[in-house]
This record gives sequence, structure tokens and C-alpha cells, in this order.
Amino acid sequence: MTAVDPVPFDKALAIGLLSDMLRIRRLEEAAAEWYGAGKIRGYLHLYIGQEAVAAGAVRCLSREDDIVATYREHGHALVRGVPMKAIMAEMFGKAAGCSRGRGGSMHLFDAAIRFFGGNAIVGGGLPLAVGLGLSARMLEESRISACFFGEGAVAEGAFHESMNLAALWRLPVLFCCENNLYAMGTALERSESQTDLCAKAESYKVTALRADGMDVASVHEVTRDALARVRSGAGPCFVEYRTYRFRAHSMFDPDLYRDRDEVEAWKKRGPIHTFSARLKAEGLLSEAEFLALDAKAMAEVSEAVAFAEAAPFEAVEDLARDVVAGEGP
Amino acid sequence: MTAVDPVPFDKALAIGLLSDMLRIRRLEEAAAEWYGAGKIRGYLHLYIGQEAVAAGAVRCLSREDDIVATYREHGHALVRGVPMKAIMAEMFGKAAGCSRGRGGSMHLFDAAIRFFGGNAIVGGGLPLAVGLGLSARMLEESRISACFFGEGAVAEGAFHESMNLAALWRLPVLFCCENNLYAMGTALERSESQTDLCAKAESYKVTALRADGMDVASVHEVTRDALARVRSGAGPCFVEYRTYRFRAHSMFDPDLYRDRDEVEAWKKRGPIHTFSARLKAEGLLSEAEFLALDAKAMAEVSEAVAFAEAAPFEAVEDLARDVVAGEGP
Amino acid sequence: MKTSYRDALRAALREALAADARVFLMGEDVGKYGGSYAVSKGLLAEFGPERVRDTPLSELGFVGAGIGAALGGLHPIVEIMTVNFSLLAMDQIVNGAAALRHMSGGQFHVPLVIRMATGAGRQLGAQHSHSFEGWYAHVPGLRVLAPATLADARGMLAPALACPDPVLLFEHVRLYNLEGELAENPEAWRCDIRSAAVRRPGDAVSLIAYGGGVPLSLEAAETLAAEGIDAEVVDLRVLRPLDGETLLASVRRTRRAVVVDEGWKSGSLSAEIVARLMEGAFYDLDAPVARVCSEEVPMPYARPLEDAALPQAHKIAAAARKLVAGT
Amino acid sequence: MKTSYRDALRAALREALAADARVFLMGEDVGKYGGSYAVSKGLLAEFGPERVRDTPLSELGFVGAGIGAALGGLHPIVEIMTVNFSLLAMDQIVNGAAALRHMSGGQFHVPLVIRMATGAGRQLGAQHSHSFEGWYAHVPGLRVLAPATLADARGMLAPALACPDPVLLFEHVRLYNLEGELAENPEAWRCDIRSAAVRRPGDAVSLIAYGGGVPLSLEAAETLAAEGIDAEVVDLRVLRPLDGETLLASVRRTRRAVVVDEGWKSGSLSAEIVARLMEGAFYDLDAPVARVCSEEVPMPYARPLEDAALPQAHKIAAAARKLVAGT
Ligand SMILES: Cc1ncc(C[n+]2csc(CCOP(=O)(O)OP(=O)(O)O)c2C)c(N)n1
Ligand SMILES: Cc1ncc(C[n+]2csc(CCOP(=O)(O)OP(=O)(O)O)c2C)c(N)n1
Ligand SMILES: [Mg+2]
Ligand SMILES: [Mg+2]
Repeated sequence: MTAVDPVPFDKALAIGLLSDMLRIRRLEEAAAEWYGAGKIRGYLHLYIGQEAVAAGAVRCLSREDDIVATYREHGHALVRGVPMKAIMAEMFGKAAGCSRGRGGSMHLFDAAIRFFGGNAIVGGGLPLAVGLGLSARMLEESRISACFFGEGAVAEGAFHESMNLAALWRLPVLFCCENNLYAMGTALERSESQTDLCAKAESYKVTALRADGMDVASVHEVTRDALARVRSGAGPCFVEYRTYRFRAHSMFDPDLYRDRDEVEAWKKRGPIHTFSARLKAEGLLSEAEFLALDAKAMAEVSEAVAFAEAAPFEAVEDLARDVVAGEGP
Repeated sequence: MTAVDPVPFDKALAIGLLSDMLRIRRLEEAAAEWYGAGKIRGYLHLYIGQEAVAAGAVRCLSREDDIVATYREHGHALVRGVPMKAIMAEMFGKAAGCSRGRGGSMHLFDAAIRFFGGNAIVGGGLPLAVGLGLSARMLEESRISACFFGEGAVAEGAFHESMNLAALWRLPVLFCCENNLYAMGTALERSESQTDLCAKAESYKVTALRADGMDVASVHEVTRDALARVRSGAGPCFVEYRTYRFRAHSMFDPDLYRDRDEVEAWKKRGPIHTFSARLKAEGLLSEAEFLALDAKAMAEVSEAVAFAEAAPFEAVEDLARDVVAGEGP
Repeated sequence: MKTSYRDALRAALREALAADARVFLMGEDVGKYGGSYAVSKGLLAEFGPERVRDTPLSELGFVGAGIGAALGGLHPIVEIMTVNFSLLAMDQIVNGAAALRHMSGGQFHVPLVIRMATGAGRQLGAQHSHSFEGWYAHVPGLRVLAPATLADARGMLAPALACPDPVLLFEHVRLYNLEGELAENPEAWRCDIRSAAVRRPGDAVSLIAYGGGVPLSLEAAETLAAEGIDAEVVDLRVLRPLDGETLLASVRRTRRAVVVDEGWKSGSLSAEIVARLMEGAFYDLDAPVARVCSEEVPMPYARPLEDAALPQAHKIAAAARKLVAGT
Repeated sequence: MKTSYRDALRAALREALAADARVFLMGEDVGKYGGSYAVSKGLLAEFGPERVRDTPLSELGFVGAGIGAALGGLHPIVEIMTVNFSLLAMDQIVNGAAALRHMSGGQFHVPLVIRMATGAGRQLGAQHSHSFEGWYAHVPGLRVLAPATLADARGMLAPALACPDPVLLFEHVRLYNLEGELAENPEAWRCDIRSAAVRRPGDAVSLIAYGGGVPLSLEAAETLAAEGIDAEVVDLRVLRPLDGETLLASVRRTRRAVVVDEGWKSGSLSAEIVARLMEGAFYDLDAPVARVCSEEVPMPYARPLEDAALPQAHKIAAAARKLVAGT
């Protein structure tokens, strides 16, 4: 084990971050398993490998802030505070799910904690985040809006229009780009003429910062700095999180476009084991504590699965509810 | 009159450029007049003030090259070689028009000389130009495609996606941005967070050059250089032409968003009188020659108007032709 | 008072902006330019650039921002210059605004109004003249309005803003200059956004139209009246949800119908109207329902061709005449 | 030979790429990933990255580039992963590809094929499951195909590429895994892209469907046959231009029809079919034409809800039964 930088924050926070990463990991492993068992269907996009980003970034946000995410959003939802039971039930398609079973894995929502989903149109969440930022400004509310998206979204026109609007109007928006190097099977250098995403963001006169997305401490620190800028009224900020997904894009993906060695090399940098090693080296974590955290995460997952399994589907008679207000359509 | 740089090319070319600018100017003045008389309808976007761009840039292209333009394209069409009669007849809606009266002012086309229109969706021509460039490459043809568009289009997603595709695939595309500072009533600084358009283009790793769009010599020189780069296989090039429209956006525009002084200041830099003054100072043009060129342009316009007036409309029975091949729909 | 469709729309905007600080107007050139059809002229001076917000050319972006702003607590009115350009924003409208309530299990809703110009007749050619409102009327989660009268131009915005779901408001370009009398009393324009309206009662044939087709149908009805054919003119007003009852009631009475739609015939909203009549009035019909729609060509520029491509009063009258004669 | 719908599509692509150097395939993940529905799997290795071209996530851009490439002399096949995403490119398709021939007075044409997956049934939720092909079928200048059989999956691409105008090809996601026999002889799949096809003759009622609705209708016909009701199944195949003659001939014979459409009922293509029957077979009908469509909700994820939202064989059979019983 090589020398590591001291963890730049206190034990409680460190344990909280680690615990969140474990909770995401265990949740997702279970999701994969229950997908295999046919209980979860449709598209399921696992976040395994990227946990440091959601854990580190979402925790920096205040309860008033808005979050917009993608179809790969289990981690963000969980860290934000959507109950694991509600997430699991949603994946099982049950009425107790956080979107009443209407959304599934790609469309987790929670109005109470300003979690605006769960958007499965690549780049589709970006304009929403701009509008949320605009509403904060016009209503003189101090919240900011944070939008998570993959590096693949950067090629979409929606990215361009959103960056420009947010910068032009100096809106309180935090653009959180999770650069896991691939959009499905398309590597960044096969999708962008300019692969330096911070340079792209700067071309809109947006401040751009970069974080090591495999290191929850780096994520936390950089996000905190970025947020401070946004909160100061300086306009939007862009953060590139350099990360990697260990699993295939979705459960349908044969994952033939990546080198096994590349995947293995990144796994060595896995956010959970590197961070826990670091905490141990710092004397902030014992193996027993780690095992206890993990056991707790697993217990939470088991409970969530049991809940999801037992929960009923929404009655088919209620199919047409929630299309428009009141009686629809 | 202040000292001017010597004109950097021979008399024949200089006279050609001046003559083209005059032809555009006179054509457009007539179009405005006939609009007033109700013979031309719909949207009419005058190019007056910007003539140096079309005159200087289009002349650099070879006959094999492709041109895609906007709804403000009379000048480009004319310089490219669409007969003035066919342009005027098109504006009059006649069957002898270059689009058989189907298109009108905004949709001039001429397949024989690879003039791909006349696109009235702002930014809509950009992807077409990318595709034309792609076809040149795949068919191993040496042509390049040139796309004219206004600075307003830069905010559209289509711009972003097109720049990236062209740069990523190193396609032979010349992006010709006519920055006349306004998109309808919206000034550049109210539409772009970054008003340096060359910097924007460079963010795609596209070479960007700037030309004085009020000076046909500058336009010609810079475009020639840009084209040489594109033809060398270095990928796309972006040219910003700094220019100004002297008239309102369209015939419906009350033009309330610009300062009269600003308009007058730009008019002092009018491309026709500055260039002819320069040619005179250089001894390349006499007043008599200028008057003769202008008279010729006016004669061409009169002839075009007479032709357009006399030409018949397409028979209403032929309404459904040219929707799909053969018998439609 | 004497007013125009354009002025009525503007008065409604002004009232909405004045009444509720959460309301704002956003779109290309709504402010400094005064609106491409001059609907919002003067509002910038009155309400300032935050609430009458000019946007860059970014239809997808600013429509999406409108959705986000609605989610964040505002009541945005987004203007798209022309329905053809709305295709650039269609993803946000259809995959986003329309679906959010349902996808979120009812947790979120999008109180957004999107206004746009639609239709042809001004020789604007194939990229500025179409009628895609029927497409939006297909989408669950949206509400689609088409004011055809001064009262509706004046009255529809308030209930649209009060509606908790996204509402699309289609202003026909030929109507902007329509002038006439509108009573001062707000009762004169207070309206629901649920019902179709009978604009002219009659018993010989129902002319069913909306937007720009309504004045044409009224004109056709006058022609027909002179020939002793008493046509009823039904203005759909609300394209989604359709007010089937009013339609059916009319046609059950008249037993004949002509549907007028400026969309291209195949797959236009007129088809849905015919289908509703098939389903609900088949046994009442004396003749098959007829349709007068646009010819199936991208709209040509030349005046005679554009005229030939569009529904016209004389075509409507001819279709009605044929129905009446045939039975 | 035994094949699947997916393999038949791939064989057609391979044949087209091999036959004509101007043909190339372009879209998100068509190459290295192998196609999101694995249709283009293996083609990259065979034809290289210029002709099996992966694109960035830029639907508007690469569809527009396809149009430009077609104008420049190529015959592009552009894949859009899912019809919902095509809304991002709709401007280029509708305002661009469809209009260019007409706007240019016949000088330009766009020999482009756009393929996309459509439809629901795989629990992909409200942003991946819709059926917007009816919208494209509304647009003059486009041709719209919906292969529902192995033969059409294999055979439609060649005439689509030969067509000088833009052709949209909709592949239903539930059909990709469809398996069956397809004769080796190219005659077995040679087809026109003009006509509807009677997939099962019958005389009691016409079930009119396309794409994913065809197998459902055939299944319903089997159920009905067991009850002594002999249903005819008509597969539209070509959604634009519609083959009205085949439809009318069938319904004039059976005198009853059920139209099956996975689009939301209001404003779906089914409405146009009903309208055509109203116009052309009104006096032949023994009962109003019925429709079995999707419920008007953004597609929900949960299995029971999605099932309830979609047309199903039992719903089709029930509608047919009711028509037959009622007369
Ligand atoms: C507009 C759109 N196009 C295509 C897709 C299909 N798709 C889903 S995820 C994805 C890759 C996105 O990559 P990236 O943005 O890097 O996010 P990641 O999956 O790596 O988290 C694609 C192509 C989609 N959902 N939306
Ligand atoms: C997609 C789209 N949105 C809006 C319009 C309406 N419109 C036509 S021209 C124009 C301004 C374009 O400005 P710019 O690109 O700078 O070109 P210029 O008119 O100055 O030549 C606008 C907003 C349009 N035609 N297309
Ligand atoms: Mg990625
Ligand atoms: Mg401009």
C-alpha cells in the first residue's frame, strides 16, 4: 500500500461517505440479482464503480437544493434520501415504489426531497436544471440546482443550449458530469473532437473543475468548492468527475467494446476499497467497523427486497391516474 | 479619405467582386420595392450591408463545392451563379423561378451548381453541410461543403452537434458564420455567454479565422486561406465574418432594437463604397467604370423584374408534383 | 370595445403578468423586438427583462427550461415563434413535460403554458406554415387549445395558467389581424378549456372546425344559408381533451358533418373527429362524414399554389352541399 | 431456413452494404457495441468503421448529416435507437428531408433510410416505449414502413434504399426475437413498399393492424376461429402512402372492422384508417368500425400496468366478437 493523503475531514463524515458507498453497492448488487430472477425488468443501469461521485457530491447539497439525474441514478436517489425500500419497490414495479411503479429503475422521483428524477433521454435533464435554477433566482430562493449526466450527453445539443443559457443568465446551476469514458459502447475519443470536457465547459465561460471520481474525498472537496462558487452568485459551475463503471452499460450489454485489462485496472481504483484502506491507514476505521457498516448495508438491502417483494402492484383499474390533474385524460 | 492598404489582387478580380456586390445590392433594392408593391410576399430578408461576405467568400469556392445557405441567401445564390431572372421569378412565385415558385425568397435552390438552398430553420443547414462533407470524403471527391449561417445560429444545438461531428470526423466543411451582431432583435451579447465566436469554434478543436465582413478583400483573403486548410485535409474550418445588416431583419421588422447611430456608423463602412473608394485610390477603377458597372447591374435587375412579372405561375393542377418521385403522394 | 386577436392575446398576457409574480413570458424576441407577430409588444417596458425574457435561439433549451421553471414553482409562458420550430423542442414537450406527472407517480406536475403561431396563408413556405397541433393533441398529459375568436384569444390564457398541467396554445397566423368587438366585461371572455362551442346553430349539416378553419366555416355557412342550407358551425376550441359530447350532439341532430382541418389530410386531427363520429354517431349519420383539409404537399410559397393547398370557404361549402344533396 | 426478425434485418443490411458502395449505416452504437438491439452485430468487422459508423449522441446532427450525405450522392441508412429519441431529430426529418424535394421545385431529393425501434412491451417506461410512427405517416414527402413479418424484415430494406425519397422503417421491439421459417429464395421476401397484405383471409370481420399489432391480430383470429368467427387479418405494412384499396376491399367484403394500433387512441393512425373506411366503405359497414389502441397514458413500467395499457389479443378478439354479435 502506497502512502495516501490524509483524509481531509472528520471521522463522522468519512464514515458517512463510506457507508453511503456501501449502501449503493449492496443495493445495486441486489438489483442485479433480482434482475436475473426476473423480478426487475426493463433497463437497469448499474452504478457500481461510480459510487464515490453520488456519495461525495450529493452530500454536499443542502436539503433545499434541487437534483436532476439520469437513468443511472440509484446512487443519487439513495444518498439524497429516497428510502431504499421505495427504490427497490420501484424497481419491482410496485405501488409502494417511489414513483408508484410507473417509473422503474430509470425514473426514480421524490418530490419531498426535491429529487426531480430519473431522466432517460440523454441530456434531457439539463434544460430542466437550468429552469430550476431560473426559478430559484426569480423566486429569490437560495437553492441551487444540480444536474448529473454522463460524458456522452456532452455531444447533445441539449448540453450546448443548457450551458449557454445557464451561463448567459448566470443561474445557480451545478453541472455534474460523470465522465466514465464510455457512452454505451462509444469511448469519449470516438464521440468528442475535444476530449477535455473542462475546456468545453469553459468555452461557455463557465468555471470548470475536475475531481477524481474514484476518490470520494476528492469528489466531496471539489464539489464543495464548486457549490461555494455557485452559491456566491458567480453563475453556474461545471465539475468533471473522472470515473468508471465496472459493469456493463445495462443488463442487455455484452460489454464487448472495452479491454478486460482496462476494466481490471480501474477496478484496482475501486472507490470503496481504496477509501476504506485510506481510512484504516489514518486510523479512522477498523476492519470490524467496516464489516459492521457493510452488514448494516446488507441488512438494509434485505429488508428493502423483502418489502418490495411483499408489496402489491398498483391495481390495473388505476392505470389512468396521474396522467393529468383530477380525472383524466 | 484615410490611407488604405493596397488591394491584394488583380484588377479583374477586384472588378468582379465589386460588380457582384453591386448586383446583390440592386437586386435587393428591387426586391424591397416589389415587396412594397405586393408582388413579392412572405418573409423577405435583405442582405444589404453584408454583400462583401457572399461576394468575397462564394467566389473562392470551386464549381464542384457545395453550398448550404439560410433564408438570407439572395447574395450567395446570385454570386454562385443562379441567374438573377430565376431568383426574381422565384420571389414573384413564378414557375420559372429557381425553385418553381415553391420556395420563395427563403428557399432558393439550384442543383446544377450545387446550391443546396435556402434553409429557413435557423441552424438547420449545418447538419446538411456535415453530411455533404461526409459524402465527399466517402466518395473520394475533392469538393468541400460551405455552410453560411448567422451568429444567432450558434446558440442552437444544431451548431454544437454539427461542429463536433465535422471536427471528430475531420470532414471537409467550411463553416461561414456571418456575425451581423443581431438575430432578429437579439444582440449577440444577449444570446451568447461567450461572444468570441472563434473561441467557441476552437472549443471543438476547429481552426477559426476572422475576417472583416465589411471588406470584400479581407473576406476573400481569409476565405481563401481557410479553404486551403480544408482542402489540405486538415478537417473543418470556421470563419467569422464581422458584418452588419443595414436593413431590418425582414419586411415585418420595425427595427426598434438598434440604435440609429450604430446603424449609421456601420453604414459608413458600407462594403460597396469603401471598396470602390479603395479601388479608385489604387487607380484600379474610374468613376465612369463604376457607373458603368452599376448601370449594368441595374439593367440586369430590370430585365429580371420584367421576366419575373411576365412569367406565369405554375398551374394549380400541378400543385402535388414534386412531393415524392413519380406520382405522389 | 374594438379589439384584434393580437391585442386580445396581449391583453391576456398583460393581465396574467400583472396578476401573479410567478408568471413570466420567455421566448425568442418576445422582449426587445416586440414578438415576431407583435403579440408581446410593449410588455418588456412594462414588466422588465426578467419577466419578459428574450432567449437565444435554443428551442429545446428554453422550452426545457420552462419545464424546469414550472417544476421550481413558477408559471412560465413560453413562446415558440412558429409550430414548425416546435419540432426542435418536441422531445422536451412529449418525453418530458407530458410524461413527468405519470412517470413520477403523480408527484410532479408542470404548470407550463406554451404558445405558438400555427398555420399558413401568409406565403411563408414549407418551413413556416404547417399545422402540427394535431400531433400534440395525441399526447396524454398535455392539454391543447386553439382560440379562434377574440373572446377565446382574450380568455383562454387565464384558465391555461390555472391548469396544473402543460397547456399548448395555438394561435393561427391568419387570425392575428382579425378585428371585432369584445365586451369590456370579463364575463364576455371568461371561458372553460374543456368544451367545444357551437358558433352558429343550424340543422342541415355540421361544419366542425378549429383555429383558422372557424372563420372559413362561418363564411361557408353564410354562403350555404343563401342557398337555403342551414349549417351548424362547431368550433372545437380544445383539441385535447376533445369534447366528444358537443360534437356528437351536433351531428346526431344534423346527421351530416364536414370536418375542416388545416393539417394534411392523412393522419390529421380531422381523422380523429371522423373516428369519434364513427364510434358515437354511426347510426345517426345520413352520409359519410366529409373532410376538407390541406392538400398533402409541403406548403408552397406561390400565392395560387398556397391557396389551392389550403382549406377554403368554397371548398367547405361544396363539401357540405354535396352531403346535403346526396341524401 | 430458420431465422429471426433481428437476423432477417441484419441479413438485409449486410446485403445492402455488400451490394452498393454508396450504402452505409450510421447511428449510435451501431458499430463497436453491436447495435442497441443487436441488429447490426458483426457488421463493423465486415464493413469497417467508415461504412458502419458509430456516432456521438447527436440525433439531430447525425440525422441531418444523413440527409446531407444523401444529397451528396450516398445512400445512408441511419439508425435511431428508439422512436422516442427521434423527436430530437424530427425537425431535420419533417422540415428538412420531407420538404426538400418540394421546396426546391423537384431539383433535390433525399434517398435516405431511417430505421428505428418502436413500441412497448419490454417495460422500458415512458421515454422508451411509444409509437410515433403515425406522426411520420402524416408527412407528405416521407414513406413509412412497418415490417411485421420475417419476410418484410428481410425484404423491405432493398426497395426502401431504391426509393429516391426518405423512407422510415419502424421495427417493433417485441418482434426482434420473433422466429420462424424464411425460404432461401429471394423471391420469398421480395416485396413492394406500396401495398398492404392480407395475412389471413376471413369473411366475418377485418382486423386491420401493423407492426406489433399483426401477431396479436393473428392470435385473436385464431381464438375467434375456434368460436366460429372467421376473421381476416390485414397488415398495413406501408403506413404512408396508405393502401386504401386493400383495406376497402377487405372491409367491403367483411362489413366489419377492428383497427389495432399501439399508438394512444386519440389521434393515432387508427383514426385515419377509420376515416378512410368512413369515406370509402360507409354504406358497406354493418357496424361502426372499432379500435383497439393503447390506453392514453405515458407507458408505465410495471408489468401489469404496461399489459393493461397495450393492445392485447384478447382485447382484439373481444372487440371483434362484439361487432359480430351486434349485427
Ligand atoms: C437521446 C437519447 N439517445 C440515446 C439514448 C440511449 N442511451 C441510453 S444511455 C446512453 C449512453 C449515455 O452515455 P453517458 O451520457 O456517458 O452516460 P453513462 O451511461 O455512461 O452513465 C445511450 C446512448 C437515450 N437514452 N437518449
Ligand atoms: C429554429 C428557428 N427558430 C427561430 C426562427 C425565426 N428566425 C428567423 S431568422 C432569426 C434570427 C437569426 O439570426 P442569425 O442567425 O444571426 O441570422 P441573421 O438573420 O442575422 O442573418 C430567427 C429568430 C427560425 N427561422 N428558425
Ligand atoms: Mg458515460
Ligand atoms: Mg445575425
